[in-house]
Amino acid sequence: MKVLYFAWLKAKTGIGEEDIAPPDGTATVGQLVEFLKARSPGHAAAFETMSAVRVAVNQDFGNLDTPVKVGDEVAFFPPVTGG
Amino acid sequence: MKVLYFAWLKAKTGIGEEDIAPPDGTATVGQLVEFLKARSPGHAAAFETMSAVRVAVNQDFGNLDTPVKVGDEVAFFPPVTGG
Amino acid sequence: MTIRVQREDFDPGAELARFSSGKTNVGGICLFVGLVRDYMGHDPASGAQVNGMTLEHYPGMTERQLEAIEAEARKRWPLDDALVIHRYGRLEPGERIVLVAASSAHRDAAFEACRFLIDWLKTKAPFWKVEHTPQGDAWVDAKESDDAAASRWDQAKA
Amino acid sequence: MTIRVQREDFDPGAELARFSSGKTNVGGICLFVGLVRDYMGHDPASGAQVNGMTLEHYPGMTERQLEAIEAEARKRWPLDDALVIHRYGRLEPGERIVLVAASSAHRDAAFEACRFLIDWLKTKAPFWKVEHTPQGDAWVDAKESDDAAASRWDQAKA
Repeated sequence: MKVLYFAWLKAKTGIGEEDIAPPDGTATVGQLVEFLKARSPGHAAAFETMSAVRVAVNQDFGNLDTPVKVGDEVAFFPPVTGG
Repeated sequence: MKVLYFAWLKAKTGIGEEDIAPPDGTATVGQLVEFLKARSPGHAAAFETMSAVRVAVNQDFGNLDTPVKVGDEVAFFPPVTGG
Repeated sequence: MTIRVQREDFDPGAELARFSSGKTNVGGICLFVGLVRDYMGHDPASGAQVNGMTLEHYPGMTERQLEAIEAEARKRWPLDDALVIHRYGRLEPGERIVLVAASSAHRDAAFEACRFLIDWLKTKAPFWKVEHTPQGDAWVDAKESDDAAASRWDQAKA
Repeated sequence: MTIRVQREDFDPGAELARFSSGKTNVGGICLFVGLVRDYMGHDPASGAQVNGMTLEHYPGMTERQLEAIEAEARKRWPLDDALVIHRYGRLEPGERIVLVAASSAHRDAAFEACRFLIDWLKTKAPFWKVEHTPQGDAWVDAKESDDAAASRWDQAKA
């Protein structure tokens, strides 16, 4: 599974993109986040305030209940501020 | 008093601009229109349907009750269709 | 703040380039260009063919009204700048008739002022269109939809 | 219908000239250009100085979302054409960030589609701004006013 981080989530994790293999039974974004938080203090800091975090699964917006599976591209980022 | 006609009012009167001296007591646009209607069949045709006629006195929109006096510029035209 | 009433064409690209240059305290620019369509009325399928039109105006009053409309826009929104260009004379299908633009620190103000300028202009600036069709010339009737669009802004003021 | 996501600047005048050329069944073109301001927040008087910003984006998803936004606009309004250009990378105050344009037979549709495009883009296209100030870098917070502007269109659809 490819996980991407943007904006201050990238700054906090120190990572733009990582390939991860979450444990069996990781079926939703919420479960994936629990797994990622344990990877480093930076990850924990990035996911500390989930109300400030948005997610896209395979480049479509999702939420904590969105299903994830092997091969998916999951991106975490703050609310967008383009335009 | 200078009287101007635009669009189909100009076509009906056959006149773009005329200098006229309305009789004493012509104090409003409505009274001026009564005087103008009598000047020619073309004028009568132009002013036949007053609901389709708009007026400006000294380049500001007015109505039949707007005062007019010697030296004023009074213009008659249909509702505007610019833009 | 610029008002231009002219017979000759204008270059919308060059106007926008000039209008938008060197602005560092402006968040957004909204611009509208109105063009001559090649059919009458609202529906291209049922509308009769139009070969062109001629725009008559009331020199003097036109500039005066456009200035009043622009001043009203500046009163209602915090504008950085505004631009109105309106042509008169003979125009072919596809030709430009009018350009309005507004710039502001905020996009809401830019959009609303731009739309206000064109809505008011359509009901308050003394221009009249006569369309040239294969069946002859026809003066364009004022549209109720334009009156409705302009009167929205009257209510917004009250 | 054109979508461009690019680092390099664009020429708004040239874009408008190209977008507006050769249209004979179009009544109006509405265009919006968003620029980098030189202060933070909404008020130039109280806002801290901004020396520039960097726009990060999510390549792939950006284009996908912009295409979806444009498709939604075409579904809602009878558009002749639409154009979206969005930059990323380092931008100085006064530089152009984004251009959206819509053309239609009718000015209402052109205005509304143009505003819809920028409103939705601001809440749905994956771009993030970090402002460079004398006090250091600061990620721009999403604005509630932008959410409100975008959600107007959700209600309009329902």
